[in-house]
Order: sequence, then C-alpha cells, then structure tokens
Amino acid sequence: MRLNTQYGHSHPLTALDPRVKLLSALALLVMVISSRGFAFPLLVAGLSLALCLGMGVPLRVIAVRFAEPHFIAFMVVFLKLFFSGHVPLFSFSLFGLDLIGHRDGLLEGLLIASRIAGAVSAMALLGFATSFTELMAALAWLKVPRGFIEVALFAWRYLFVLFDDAQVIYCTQKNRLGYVGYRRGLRSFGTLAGALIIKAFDSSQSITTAMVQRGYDGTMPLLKHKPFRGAEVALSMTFIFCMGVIWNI
Amino acid sequence: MQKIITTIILLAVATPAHAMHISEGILPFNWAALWFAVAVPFVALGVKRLNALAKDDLSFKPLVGLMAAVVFIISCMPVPVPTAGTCSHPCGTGVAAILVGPFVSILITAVALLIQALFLSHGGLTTWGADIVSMGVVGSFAGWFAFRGLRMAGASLGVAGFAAGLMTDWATYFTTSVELASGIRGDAPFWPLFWKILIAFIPTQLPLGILEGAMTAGMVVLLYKKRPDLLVKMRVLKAEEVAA
Amino acid sequence: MVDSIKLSIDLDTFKYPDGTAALSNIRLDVATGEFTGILGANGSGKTTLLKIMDGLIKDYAGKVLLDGEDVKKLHPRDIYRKMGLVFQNPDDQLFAHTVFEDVAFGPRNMGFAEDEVKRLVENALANVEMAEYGGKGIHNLSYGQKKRICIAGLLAMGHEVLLLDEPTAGLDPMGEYRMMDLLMRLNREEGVTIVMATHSVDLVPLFLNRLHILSRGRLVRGGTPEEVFTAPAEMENVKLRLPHIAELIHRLKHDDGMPFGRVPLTIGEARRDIVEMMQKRSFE
Amino acid sequence: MVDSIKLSIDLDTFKYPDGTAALSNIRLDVATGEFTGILGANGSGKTTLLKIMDGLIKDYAGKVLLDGEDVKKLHPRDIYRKMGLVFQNPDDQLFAHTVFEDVAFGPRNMGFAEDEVKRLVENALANVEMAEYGGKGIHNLSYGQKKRICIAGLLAMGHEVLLLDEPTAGLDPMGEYRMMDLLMRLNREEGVTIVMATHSVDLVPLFLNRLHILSRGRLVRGGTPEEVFTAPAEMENVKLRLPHIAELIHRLKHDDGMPFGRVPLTIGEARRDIVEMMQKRSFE
Ligand SMILES: Nc1ncnc2c1ncn2[C@@H]1O[C@H](COP(=O)(O)OP(=O)(O)OP(=O)(O)O)[C@@H](O)[C@H]1O
Ligand SMILES: Nc1ncnc2c1ncn2[C@@H]1O[C@H](COP(=O)(O)OP(=O)(O)OP(=O)(O)O)[C@@H](O)[C@H]1O
Ligand SMILES: [Mg+2]
Ligand SMILES: [Mg+2]
Repeated sequence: MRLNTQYGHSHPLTALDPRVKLLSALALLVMVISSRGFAFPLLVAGLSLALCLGMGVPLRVIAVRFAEPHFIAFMVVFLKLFFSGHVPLFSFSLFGLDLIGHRDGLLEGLLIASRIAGAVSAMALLGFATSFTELMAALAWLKVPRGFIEVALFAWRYLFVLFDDAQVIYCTQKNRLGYVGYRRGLRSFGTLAGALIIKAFDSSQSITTAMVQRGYDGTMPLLKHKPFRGAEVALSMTFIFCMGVIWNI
Repeated sequence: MQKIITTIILLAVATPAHAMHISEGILPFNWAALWFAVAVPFVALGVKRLNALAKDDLSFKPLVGLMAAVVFIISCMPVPVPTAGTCSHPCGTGVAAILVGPFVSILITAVALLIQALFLSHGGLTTWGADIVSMGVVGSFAGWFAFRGLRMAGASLGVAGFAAGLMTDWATYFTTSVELASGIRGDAPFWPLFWKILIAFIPTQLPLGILEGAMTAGMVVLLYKKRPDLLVKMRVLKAEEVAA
Repeated sequence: MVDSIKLSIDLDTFKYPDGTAALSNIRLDVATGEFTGILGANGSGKTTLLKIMDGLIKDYAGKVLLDGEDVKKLHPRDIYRKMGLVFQNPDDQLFAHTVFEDVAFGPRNMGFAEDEVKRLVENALANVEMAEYGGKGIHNLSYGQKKRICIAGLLAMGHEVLLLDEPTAGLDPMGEYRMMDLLMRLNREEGVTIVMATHSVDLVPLFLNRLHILSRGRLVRGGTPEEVFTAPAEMENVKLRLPHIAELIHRLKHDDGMPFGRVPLTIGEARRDIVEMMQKRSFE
Repeated sequence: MVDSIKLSIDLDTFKYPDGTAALSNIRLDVATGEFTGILGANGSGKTTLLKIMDGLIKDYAGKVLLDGEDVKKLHPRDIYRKMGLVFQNPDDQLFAHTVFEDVAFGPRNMGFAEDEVKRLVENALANVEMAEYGGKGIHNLSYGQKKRICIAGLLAMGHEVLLLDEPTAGLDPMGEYRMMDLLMRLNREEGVTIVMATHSVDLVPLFLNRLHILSRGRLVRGGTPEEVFTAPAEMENVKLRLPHIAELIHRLKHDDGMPFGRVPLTIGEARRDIVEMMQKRSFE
C-alpha cells in the first residue's frame, strides 16, 4: 500500500484555501455524476489529470491510482455492452454461444465509464493538492461533527504507525518462515490482525496518557482557518460557474 | 448453458478487482443522494454513541481512531483466494462491530472509507454513502447480530466470531450487489443484472467470507488467550467468564 | 529543610496484576532542584517507579507526595501542570502528524497565543537539535530522532519537575552527551527538578547530584555518584558496572598496586590523577 | 578469495518516498564469518541500510548480493532461511502470547518436532538469560526483557547471517556485555556472519572485526576498530566519539605529552600500557 500524500508543495493549488478546494471539488463531482453525455466527465478528467501532472505528481503514481477504478469502468462497459440494451451492434459466437453486443448498452456503459474517470480524477486531484489535516479542518467548517473529525485524525496518524507495525510483524513472521504454506500463512495472518488490534488498544492507552500529560481534556485542537481570500473565492466561483455552463450544453 | 458461460466470462473479468467498494462516479446523482440519506442518520448515531462513551473514558476516541486505522489496514491486505486464483480483501468490520458495537463500528467504517476514497481511490466521495450503507450499516449489524445472537445461544467465542466475520462479509456483498445493480441498470430490468453481479461475486466472495470468518474467529480467540482484559473492558465478556 | 522536598516516595509494595512483585520498600526523597538518577538493571523496576511517581499507577501500598500532596488524590491536571514524564518508548507518545504539531500540542493546550506557541516549539526543537525537522512527518523519523521529539514535547511546556525514562537510550554518543548537558542546564539554570531512570553508567557521574540503585524492586544504595560507585563487585551484583574510567583506575589501584587515592569517575579527574602520579614517580 | 564474500552491497542511492535521501554511494562487503559493525549517529541511515540488506526495501538504485545472488530477485523464503533481522524497537516484533510461543514460532515453522522445538527455545532463552521467563506474557515484560526475547527468537532458528539493529540499546551494562559476548561466541564458534548497527562505541572494539562509519547516508570510514578509532576530532565530525578509555589515553598522550605508543581501546590494554609507562618512569 502506498498512500499518496500531498504533492506540489509550492503549487498555487496547494496554497488554495482547503474549504474552497473542497467545495469546488464537490460541485464538480455532482456535475459529473449527473451529466447526460460523456463529454463533460471526460473534460473534467482531462483537466484534473493535466493539473495533477502540472503539480509534479509522477505519471507512475497516477497510473497506479487509476488502475483499479478504470478496471471497474471497463467491467461496467463490458456488462452493459453484452447484457443490456436492445439495438444489436455486433455478435459473435464463443464456445457455441452467441454473444450480442448492444449499441445502446455500449453508450450507457461508456457514459458510466466516463463518469468514473471524471470523478476519480477530480478526487485524486483534491487528494494530491490538500493535506489530510486541512481537509478535516474544512469538513469541520462544513459542520461535520467534531467526534467524527477527531476519530479521523487519530486514524490518519496511526494508520502509518500501525501499517509500519503490521509490516514489521509481517517481516518478522516471514523472517521466521511464517508464510510458507497456505494454512500456516492464514494462521500467521490471523495472528497479525489480532496483534494489530491489541497494538491499537495499547497505543490508545499510552497516547492518551501522553496527551493528558500535555493538557488533553477530550478535544483535539484543530487547524485554524485563515480568513477567506476574496480573490480565491471569486476565482473558484467563476470556474465552477463556467463548468456549470459547459455542463448545461 | 448460456448462464454458465456468462458467469465464467464475468468471473474472469470481475475477480481481480476489489469489488468491495463501489467506485467513485458509478452511481448517478439520485442513487448517490439516496444512499447518503440512508447513511447519515446511522453515522450521526455513531458519533452520538462515541461522545457518550468518550465522556467517561478519555482514551475512547483515540481507541476508535486506531480501530479505524486497523480496519483500513485489514481491508487493504491482499488475501489469496484459492478458488479464484487471485487476491481479494477482507472487510474487517466484523471485528470492529464485535468490539465496539454496531454504531461506533459504522463510524469507524465511514472514517476508513473516507481515507480510502481520498488517498487511494478505493470507493469514492460520491459513493461514500452507498459504501457506508453496505460495509458499515449492513456489515456491522449483520456481524453484531450474528455474534451476540450466537453468544446468547451459548456458542463459543470462536464459533460466534466465525459467524460474525462470515455474515459481515456476505451481507456486505449482497448489499453492494443491490446498490451496483440499481445504480448502473439504466432502463434495463433490475433483477437479471442483480443476479449476474451477485453470481460474479460468488466465486471470490463465498470463500472470502469463510476466510473472513476464520480470521475474525482467530482474532477473537487470540484476544481471549492473550488479553482477556481487553475483551472485558470492551464488554464482550463479563469479568467472571474470564476468571473462570 | 522540609519544604524543599519536591517528591517524597514511601512505598511498601507494588504488585502487577499478574502477581509480579515489581517494587518493595522504596523510600526516597527528591529535593527541589535536584538532578536525581535511578540506576538499575533490566526489569529492576525503574519504569514502574517513575509511573508511580507520575500518578499513572495507583494501586500500590504506600504514599507518594508531590509538594506535600498525595499524588493519588491530586487531579491529573494538577499533577501534569507541574510534572511531566517522558516514556521509554518514543512510539508510545507521539500522536500528531508532524514534528511541529506534536511539540505544539502542550503549549496550545496551555492556552498560549499562536506566535508564542511557535516560539516555544522552535526553542524546544533547537534544544534537542531538531530545529530543521519541524515540518517532517513523525512517522518518517529515525528512532533517535523520535526520542528527541518526545523530549522536546515536554520541554516546550516548561514543567517544574521532569521524569525521564532512559532519555539517552537510542541516542548517538554526541546526542547522549548533549542531552545530558541540556538537562543539566535546565536543572542548574532554570531550577527544574529532574528524575531520570537510566543505564548509562558512564555519563551519570558527570551530571547527576544523586543516584539511587534499584535491584529487583528494592533500593540497594543511594548517595552521590562518588559514594555509590565504589567497588566493582558490588555493582556487578546488581548487574551494573563502574564507569569505564573508574574501572580502569580501580584495576590499576587494586590489581597493579598503584597508590591512587579516591577512584576518579571522569576522564578529567583520571587524567589529573595519572599525571600527578607520574610526576611523583619521576621525583622518587 | 571471492567466494568468501557473504553480503556485497553496491548501492548508488536510496531515497524515501518523501524525498529524504537516506543513503548514497555505499559499497561494502561482508566476508563470511565476519563480525561487522555499522556505527553512525541518529538518522545516519543504519536502519535503512540493514533493511536494504534484508530485502525489505527494494526500490533503490544498486545491487545487494547474498552469496552472489541478487537479494531483489531471491524469493523471500530463500532469504529468510539464511538471514534474519532483529529490528530496533522490540515492541514491533513480538506477536505471540507468551515468551515461549514467540520464540518457538520460527523453529515450528521450520518443521521441527515439538521436543526439538522445546530444546531450541530453551537454549535460546538461556543464551539471552531469560530462561525462567518462558511462561510470562510478552505484554508484561520490561523494555530490555522484550529486546532479549526478540534476539532469542532469531537465535532459535540458527541463521547463517544475523542482521541486528542496535541489539544492545536498552540493555543494562551487564546485559550489553553478555549480549556482545554471546554474539561473539556465535560468530567464532558457530561461524555465524553478523552485521550490527550500533552506537555503543565503548563495546565495539572489544568484539568486532570490522567497523564501518556511516554519516548522513555515506560511508566515511571503514576498517578494523584500531584503524577507525584514531583522532577524537574526526569522530566528533560524525557525531560519535572515541571509547572512553581511548579518549583518556589520547588526552594523556597529546595534551599531557605522555609517550604512549598506539592508543589502546580497551581497559586491559590501557592498564598494561600505563603500568609499563610507570615502570619506565621509575627506572629513568
Ligand atoms: N504490565 C506488567 N505486568 C506484569 N509485570 C510487569 C509489567 N510491566 C513490567 N512488569 C515486570 O515488572 C518488573 C519491573 O519492570 P520495569 O518495566 O519497571 O523494569 P525497568 O527497570 O524499567 O526495566 P528496563 O530497563 O528493561 O526498562 C519486570 O520484571 C517486568 O517483567
Ligand atoms: N519511512 C521514512 N520516510 C522518510 N524518511 C525516513 C523514513 N525512515 C527514516 N527516514 C529518514 O532517513 C534517515 C535515515 O534513517 P534511519 O532510520 O536509517 O537512521 P538510523 O541511522 O537508523 O538512526 P537511529 O540511530 O536514530 O536509529 C533519517 O534522516 C530519517 O529521518
Ligand atoms: Mg523501563
Ligand atoms: Mg535506526
């Protein structure tokens, strides 16, 4: 697992107010999933990808990120092509079975696939350009409950720690031949998962002590927002408005 | 005959994907909004329960956060599935439900899903609601009811844990199939598509459910052997049961 | 002077729930402004003792007083405004994402304004020689670097009493020396009372006022470093040893019959003694 | 003799995903049966280097050969039958319920019968002086005790090559000495090739054959301990220091003008040299 964290530390998009970024992304997503043709989602995809590349995200990282959603997109097209629609486009026979591709099915499939491409790219762009802490602060501003935000912050921080621990345990087990053979591998895997839960318990105790010692009283301080900058807000509103117009065509 | 071959083709296509999450962008606006509307009250109840429990125990919020991280990691671990010859991924919600109860477990799933959506492109923001419903709400309740029900009927920790993992997994996939079928069907009829998706999942999900059951059972039993105090603390067991 | 006693421990026994008798019969006082060391082998009970002092363990038989007040009864907030504990394992206590955020946690909770927080954090980071790491993710640090951040996190809060569990374990030799030097400055210049658990016999005599030796849960010796570090055999009994320098001179004195007086503990002292002796020899 | 090279590292660069350039231009060979030390300050890249040797990190530019085969391409099973790594932080790597279970994990996976497993485990535990702790829960051990169990876990498997990340950090002085002694015996008597990362300058010269000094991701020096530990100033440049004994004698030689020959590194040597010098003086 490789979590892609922020890229493009000096890019203007990174410096943008996280609230503005989040709202713009949400607006784009809504437009993408309610678009009628596949031109708009593809436009969003192209734009987002270009921005990602401009921010210095390596092509390889982008490719890995998109492998899975695009695979799903392919699957959807396949499903729709052969199993829905009425207008036959072509047909062939496989192992004595006639498979019929449908024109309308294909179009519907492509629409969904294009939405996947657009939405995934826009989200990826948001992820690359914003740090998790900033996003959480933006969500808090959107009135997402504090409890949720705090849990997410702890989860994010300890994700890496626990992931490292999981890897270390995995390596020690491997080091001691714990994954030779399927049964043994499964057992080792169960132990690993259990050990992680125990680790989570113990760490939660010790961090609580560490935090209480340093004045924790049940709420974590959040990142404070700087005031909105007029230019940023105006610019992004114009952008969203323009996209809205394109969406409408 | 046609059915069988259809299934085989679908299989070959569907299995390598982690079909657990509904990908970003698949659901049209109406469906996305509907699932959000279903998910929100449950998550809100989860937050309420969290706040209530955290009042007496400062370490509860960090604990829930860490559990979310564990669920995240478990659901990213590739598990080789022998029948399909590929890797798939367990959910991990079952354990969470057993340990912290269904509502907080929904919250945990929501957090894990959000992080996956943002930084891995597994699942998505527009499909967040749908994924919370399938993995969080349905998964947690299925697991929790299975565990508690069997425990009340006198089953051992291992058996109840197994059932919880199994039910979580299968219930999640069943719901995912419903969501997917209704989301992508367009104007095609719902049921044929639903069955096709469900059948496509079966070769991976049937064994994966069993594996998840085994894993959950293993974890619960490991906890029991290694740290019974934790099970008591989380009110999975009573103090007397451990001492005995 | 009774009022100068900062921490007073009077402990009959403490057993862990699994039956391990970790400590028994510990009586020790830490005076205000003292720099005290607790030296002991693995498993001798150092960590347990520090946790008891800090009020993290409560089910012991006995009494621990902080400024004359029973730690068991004090509200945690009142303990932690005065006293802070750095754990042995840095992974247990770093909870924020970046170095800066972690160190800033304490000062923020103390209600300082953001630019004051910034100043305190930068100061603390400079003190542990990690000034340029503020923006780095905690998760991406090496072990010794994490250890330093833990200590910075408490330094930024300006406690009156610091409890440190092996603050120098895992640091490189220069880091070890600098850390002890920093602690000594805090102690001498700002009057912070420090209690540290440690194994590093070689550094101790250079810096500490008092030393208590713990062995299998009991205090076996206490006093100034000179009083404590005498015969190698006694130290070996408790699985410790003399500082290397002391060991060398001790051997020269007892096995080779050289007429050293007191056994010196530091390089400086040893050097002076050896030079003196050489000169005497030349004159004879 | 080319065939006697066990591990050969030829590394151009390694960068962590966050951009930290952790290692560059590392070329070093470890001969079969050698006891090699990697000495370096905090964050100098020791852990990273060991992980690369063990095949845990793969995305580096360069080549690591184990018995002439590329570690990147070897199947993990084949690496781990030969070579074992003990991590720095013991909390990360103990996963079983009791001490016995944890140490038995490896031998069981190697397919030994249960009584053979028992023998191996008991042997390994005795080697780290934890024989009586077999039944204790891992969770209830002190830090140093956990560290010992980690090492026992690998000892029980009888690897040809051991990679140890700070095996003595967190051990008490006696434990440190015994651990090094144990490793030395494994090395001399059973021919185990050992590579250890460490900060303990004082112990190193007593036990190691070879020493490499790492500073900011580069190898700056290598050789026998005598070759490496020369001038204090050079060691300070890389945030290390000379062993205390060497430092004392170095000072006596250079600052006080005493005519020592080579600077001795151990207490025994220093003692011999001082006695000799005294006798010379008396004769003069
Ligand atoms: N949670 C626990 N439950 C039971 N026994 C424990 C627990 N923690 C520590 N012990 C035992 O208590 C004794 C003292 O442990 P402690 O951690 O205080 O030692 P220490 O002096 O800090 O050792 P080290 O130098 O290795 O850190 C040890 O024998 C240890 O095995
Ligand atoms: N996962 C990581 N991501 C990014 N940077 C890292 C990561 N791990 C270590 N580093 C950095 O790489 C450098 C070398 O780290 P390494 O852990 O190898 O040091 P070390 O020599 O083992 O130090 P120590 O003596 O403190 O254990 C350090 O500057 C550290 O901050
Ligand atoms: Mg300790
Ligand atoms: Mg290291």
